Amino acid sequence: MDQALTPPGVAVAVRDLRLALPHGGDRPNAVDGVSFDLLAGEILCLVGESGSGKSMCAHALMGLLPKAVTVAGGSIRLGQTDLLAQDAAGWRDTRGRRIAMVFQEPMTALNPLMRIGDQMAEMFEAHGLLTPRERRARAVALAREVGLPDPEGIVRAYPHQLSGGQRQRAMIAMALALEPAILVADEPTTALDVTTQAQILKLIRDLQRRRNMAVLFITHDFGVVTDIADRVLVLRQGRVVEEGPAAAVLGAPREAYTQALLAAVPAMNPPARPAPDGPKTIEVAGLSKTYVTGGGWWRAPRTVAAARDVSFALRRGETLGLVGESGSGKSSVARLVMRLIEPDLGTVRLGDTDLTRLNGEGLRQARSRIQMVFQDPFASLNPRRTVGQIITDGPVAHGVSRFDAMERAVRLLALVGLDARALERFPHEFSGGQRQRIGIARALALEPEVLVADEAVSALDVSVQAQVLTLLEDLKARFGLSMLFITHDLRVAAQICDRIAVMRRGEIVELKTAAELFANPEHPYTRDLLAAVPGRARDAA
Amino acid sequence: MAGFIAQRLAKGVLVLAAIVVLNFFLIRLAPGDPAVVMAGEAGATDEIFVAQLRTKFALDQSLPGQLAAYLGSIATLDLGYSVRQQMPVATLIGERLPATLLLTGCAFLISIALGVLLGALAARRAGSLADTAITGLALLFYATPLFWVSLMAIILFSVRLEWLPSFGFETVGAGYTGLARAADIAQHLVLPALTLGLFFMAVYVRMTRASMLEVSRLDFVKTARAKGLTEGVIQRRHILRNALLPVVTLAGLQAGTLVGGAVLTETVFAWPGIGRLMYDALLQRDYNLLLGVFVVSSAMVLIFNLVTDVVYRAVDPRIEVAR
Amino acid sequence: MFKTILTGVALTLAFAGTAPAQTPGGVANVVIQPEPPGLMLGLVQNAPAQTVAGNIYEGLLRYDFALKPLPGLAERWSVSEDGRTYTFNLAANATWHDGKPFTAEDVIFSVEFLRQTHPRARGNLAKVTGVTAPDAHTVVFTLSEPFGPFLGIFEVGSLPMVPKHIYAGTDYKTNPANNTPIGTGPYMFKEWKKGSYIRLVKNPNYHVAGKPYLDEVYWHVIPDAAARAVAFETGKVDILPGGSVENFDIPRLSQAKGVCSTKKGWEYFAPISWLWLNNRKGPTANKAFRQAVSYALDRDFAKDVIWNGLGKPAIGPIASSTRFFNPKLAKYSYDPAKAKALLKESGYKGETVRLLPMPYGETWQRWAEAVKQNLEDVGIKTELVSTDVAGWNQKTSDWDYDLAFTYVFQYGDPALGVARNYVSSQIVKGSPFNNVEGYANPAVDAGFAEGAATVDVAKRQAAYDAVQTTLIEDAPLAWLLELEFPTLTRCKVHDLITTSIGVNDGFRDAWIER
Amino acid sequence: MSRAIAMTDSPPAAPPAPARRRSPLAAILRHPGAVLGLVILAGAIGAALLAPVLYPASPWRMVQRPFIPPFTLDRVPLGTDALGRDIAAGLMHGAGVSLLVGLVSTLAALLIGVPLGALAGYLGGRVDDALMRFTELFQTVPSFALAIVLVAILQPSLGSMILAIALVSWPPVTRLVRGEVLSLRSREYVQAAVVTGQTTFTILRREVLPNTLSPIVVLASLMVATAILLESSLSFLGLGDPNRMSWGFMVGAGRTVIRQAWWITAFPGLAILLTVLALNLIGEGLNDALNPRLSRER
Repeated sequence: MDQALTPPGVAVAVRDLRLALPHGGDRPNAVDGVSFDLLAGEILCLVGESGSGKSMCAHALMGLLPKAVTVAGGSIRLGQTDLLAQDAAGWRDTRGRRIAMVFQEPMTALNPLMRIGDQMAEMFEAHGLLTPRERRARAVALAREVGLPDPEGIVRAYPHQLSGGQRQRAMIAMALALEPAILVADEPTTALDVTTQAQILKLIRDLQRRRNMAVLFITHDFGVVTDIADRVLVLRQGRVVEEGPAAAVLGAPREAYTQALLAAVPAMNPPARPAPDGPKTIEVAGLSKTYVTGGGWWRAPRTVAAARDVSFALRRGETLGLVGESGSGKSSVARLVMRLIEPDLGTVRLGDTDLTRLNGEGLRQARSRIQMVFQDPFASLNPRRTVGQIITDGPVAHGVSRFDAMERAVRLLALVGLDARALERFPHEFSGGQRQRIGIARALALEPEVLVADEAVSALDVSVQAQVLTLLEDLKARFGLSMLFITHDLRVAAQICDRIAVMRRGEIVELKTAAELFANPEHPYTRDLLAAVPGRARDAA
Repeated sequence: MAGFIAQRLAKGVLVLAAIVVLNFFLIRLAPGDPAVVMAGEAGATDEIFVAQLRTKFALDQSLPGQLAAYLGSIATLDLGYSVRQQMPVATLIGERLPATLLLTGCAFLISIALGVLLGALAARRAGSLADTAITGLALLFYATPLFWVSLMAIILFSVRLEWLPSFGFETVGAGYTGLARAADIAQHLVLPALTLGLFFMAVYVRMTRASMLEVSRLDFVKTARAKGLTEGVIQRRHILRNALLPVVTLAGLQAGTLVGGAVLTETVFAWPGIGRLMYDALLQRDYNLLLGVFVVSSAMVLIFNLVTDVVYRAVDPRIEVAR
Repeated sequence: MFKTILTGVALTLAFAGTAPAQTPGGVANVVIQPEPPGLMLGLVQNAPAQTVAGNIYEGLLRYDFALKPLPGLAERWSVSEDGRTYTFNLAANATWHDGKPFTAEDVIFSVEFLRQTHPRARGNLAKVTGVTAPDAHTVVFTLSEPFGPFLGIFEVGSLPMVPKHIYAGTDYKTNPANNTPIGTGPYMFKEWKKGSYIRLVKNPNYHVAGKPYLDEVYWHVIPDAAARAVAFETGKVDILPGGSVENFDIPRLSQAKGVCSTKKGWEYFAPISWLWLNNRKGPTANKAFRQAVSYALDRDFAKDVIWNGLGKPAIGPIASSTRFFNPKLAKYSYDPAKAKALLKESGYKGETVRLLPMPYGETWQRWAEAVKQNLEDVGIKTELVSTDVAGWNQKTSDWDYDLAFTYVFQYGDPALGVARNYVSSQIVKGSPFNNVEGYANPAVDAGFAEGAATVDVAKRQAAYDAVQTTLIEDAPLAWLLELEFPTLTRCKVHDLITTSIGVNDGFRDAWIER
Repeated sequence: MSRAIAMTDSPPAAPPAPARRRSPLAAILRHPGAVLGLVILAGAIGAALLAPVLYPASPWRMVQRPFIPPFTLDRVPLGTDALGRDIAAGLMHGAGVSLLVGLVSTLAALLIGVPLGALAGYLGGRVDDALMRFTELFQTVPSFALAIVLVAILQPSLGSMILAIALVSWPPVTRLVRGEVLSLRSREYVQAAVVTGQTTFTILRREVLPNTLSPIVVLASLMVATAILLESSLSFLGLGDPNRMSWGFMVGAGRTVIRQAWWITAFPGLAILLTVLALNLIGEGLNDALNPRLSRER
């Protein structure tokens, strides 16, 4: 990347910013003495894991801190003004006109009851600019500028009628409306699919160039940083760890923490793996499921194919990755395999048992052979049961005595790296990574042959993610498990899968070994996916 | 939308039919029958008289036969005949329905308008003295027995202060017409509509407040703030509008309670509505009339539910997709 | 004999003739409670219907406070020597509200009509074998045997005249005219807003010259007792017929400025309250137990506290205000000790008895609570069984009770209103007004028969004295109070209560001072 | 944000972070309104328990002359009613009856509503459809009117009143439970219980219902309040149990003399008001404590 940074004026100067958390938090300050300059015409990335305070910094710039968080010191200077010292009217004037912001969740950041155009027009209205007629015209122009299709039509649409990427474009259009000098983007692509993410990143880059804006870009993803940052600021626990030009920080990090973080990012090149040659443990054939929604006496129903003629087999000791974007049907396939939802067609054979034929008690008994690790470490553990109960409920339901089950639970906890004292505790007392370990212990307690991991590491920070992946790999080898690994993250898939199936709209479009898929993608969709993975520049380096 | 309404109406008819059958048997479980009541009132009876009355009320026919006959007439939108009152049930209800609609309608508007207004105020100043005062006041109105408030209001405003009439729908025999009559009715309406409305207001205050607090945490409110909108616009346009959705749902569910609650108010204020008609019909075992009132008031609830659903759909553009 | 309460500065209504002269015109606002089911008196006989429609319809006779006949539609009447032929000369100028003349044919038709629809008239007319019309304005009733109280059955509620030209040849019950009643009375039906009010207007062609005085009468339907009192206090209504407000409100209302009250106008009905005691089964089948109940009742407390001093303790089957009452008979006083002794004698073993209150408002409810305490004080375990009007009627007429409150009208003569509650021929299921207690005593049956079939007053008195003595000893039921229902009016309303049925035909003579 | 903070993983063997979840009781006690509510309710319960001790005689006994105003005679501190019964004795004995009606009818409503809602929500499909139609039926008929009819049919007594109140107040429970179960059913820990082979009954009992408990508890506290109000309304219409002294009965009985003797209705009316108020305050406190998402901003 050509770093022709002429040192122009500083757009925003943050000095010694300290943001205090309410009492009882895990630390007194969310942000503790952070200072940086955001220069006009550059994209500065704030990088860090969750809890690093990066998002707080962004919100502080907009004066949108949560009520519980208070400014304990420091200054944010924008031109002549210290933003932190201004009153409510001053903030209103600053927001939107001088600094604009794009949020993480495009699905919830727009008012569901207002038309897109009206929400854009509000930007002008808030600052008393233009006539209502002109505002509408500008809204259309903005929609066109951010590349929304059919701008005239889309300004009359409601948010729910737009896709996630379109909504984020609308958000960006809104932020650009008053041509602010500074754009704060808080994880703007995190909730998007990888191909959409690539487009939005490109849009932000283009707009920033065209308008010569200063962009403060918040992200946890080093891939994204690689693709977009001019300069990087690494945060940890509310403090700046390292700061510098993107190339320098990513290429030759000075601090151990930065090095560790970068090392934890999975690489795009799959390691060499021996081809599994065990017997087939699970065989899926012609699995189909169609969802029918809506439809009344006078309206045609809408149908969505969650799975279309999906077939694959899994050998003992093998990990098969199911990758795809949201809505591709990968999670539905996982649930179909688990019989959490009923297939319309097709069979799932577990050894010599046809799972799809079983019902009632027979199904309940067979369930112990195939277990699942869920995505959300917070939603997958019953908050009202102790860890011990959570792990032993399964074995007890299958006739193991509570005592034996407990003994097994202690062993499993040790195996996943937790203390036996955890048995008496409740889930809320654990961190996300620890909870995911408990979830794994629960699945293993039934001594299954097959483990289905549904986005099992997606909600975790990159360092924790690396640990859990290693653990899964270990356990698989130790117990000779087969694993069906569902993920949207191709980097993760590359690291853990023997073979990978790419899904789109309920279909498997390509299925081959990981090494071959990355080296030699055949299907155009697979190629698009691979091309869109952020940070490939760094992998290549 | 038309399809949706037609579908709902069809479903409503089924619900009504079920209500008719259920209540038909229910009220016949009560001791006594209309003949017995009328005989008792006459001050003297003999077997001939009671037998005549039984024939008159068609009580000498079999129960399924009576039900079939009733359902048959209902199907042709005929609510039957009140032998006791010597009038078609539809006429009797038709005379009373406007009064009830006026009362419950006004009470509903008062409750929801005040409730939303106060709830929004309380939410905006959550935790403040104003919030405590509003929620406390609402709770007080909710906790005080409706009839007790009504009696107290009559004593204060009608007897002591002589500001408002204490009973009835209008000044009988005054011969008002046009605007003068409307003003007269409005005067009579104030106390019953207020006491009933304030009782139900509490529910909306609570709901609006909770809903607004919930919505104000949502992301799009932050977006609105990031635009530099004033707090007033954010509250009205972004928070309140979204917060009203559950309030609309609740309003639909409250309809049945509101119509029921009118029985007490109508009794205390001598308001000639169908709530009282129902109570009198019950005491007199005037089966056709009682069933008729149930059918009509249930139909009112169904229609009201439908209206709230239509309103909901009109307010929330997402419904069309999500069904 | 007839006391009139003087309240405020007002003169009694009965002697209002000495007050300023009658001024025609004005509107009367009256409370009616509950709303009557209909106003066609021939078909509907409940109390509020009689109160309103008694001013629309007329009977042949009216009765003064001493129950002496007064001219109604009949101007003159005579009885044959043998007491079996009664001749009535009708008012020649009487017309129906639709303008058709009222004739003897209407009387004959009315008798036929009421025999089909009016159970009390059916009983009263049992001995009538023929009704003839020698000319258009003369009617002759022929009886199979003498009937002492015959001249007392022509009151408007008991034998209302109905128009032949409207009902002849039609199905009476479904005749559309039932909703727009047509009588000969001083007021014509004008409008009925169900649940709100009934409006009567002056009959300009009324057969008594110069009457009525008022232009309109509004009957207001106000379901809540407290609201009725408020309506009177705030001047929305001027007349509270007896029984339309709770007793607790009467002292306050009648002491208000410009309010007059009278207890008159109930002599014909002479309501008397008692407890039905089920003579068939349970502890109440035992005479000693029944006497114990009577001794346990504190009637003075009921009168003073529950009825606010209105009424007087009833000591026997015949009310003190009606004919053939004998004040010298023994009476039950409040004597818990005696009650306990009798209870012991009866062999009562503490069974719970069910007491059915009268579902006619709070006064009756309070009374039931007080009686329950009276009974429990002497050791009778009592449970109140709450029910509504329909349930009460059903339970009493099906004899499904142990003790039950009631009150019954006497209709001026033991033969009309008393005998039905004690003679064994009246033990028939299905009516709450006959011999509900199931008492059967041939001597009593004979005594009542003799009293009815005799014309000579002294002989009748003797027969009824014997009956009363027996009944008081046997205590088939427990008499409570002779009830009084004062009528409250503004004092500017004059001459409202001029007959023994009070408001029921009172608006014929009433006028309002202006 | 709080969720994100907790997600930083600490090394495996590190002691777990201290429990930050406050116990619900402690949370309620931080709510001044709820504390007030608890105090009032405790008073009402205390009155109910002490009634047989302080006023061993029946509250129906006529102990003095009628219409003694309050605070004039020491023996009847709150005066007497129209029959000379002690208002204070009535209040104390009435507390038990009113609370009993509120409590038992609410329990009965829960007994109907929770299973129906749980089945409808968990099983879905036709069962759900049928159950919800049935619920709709009860929500369409005006509830108070239905209660009146039910009491009239069964004839007024404590039992019939409780039954009638329960029968008209279960539908909201069903709707609530169904909604909760519906959202819990797709929760991952419930699916985890399914895949570990637990039975439907066990899952409902262990995983689903306990997590619907807090909204149910909140709703129930409000239902008790509503039931007490309903009881008083029915009594007002003369549909109360004439053998039980309840507050509603006292108000209903006193209303005809309200102009002469305000205290006869005022004291029981106040008792109803306070108790209903207390239950609502407790309900709000519970809601804040068990459902912190909606709690007041501090």
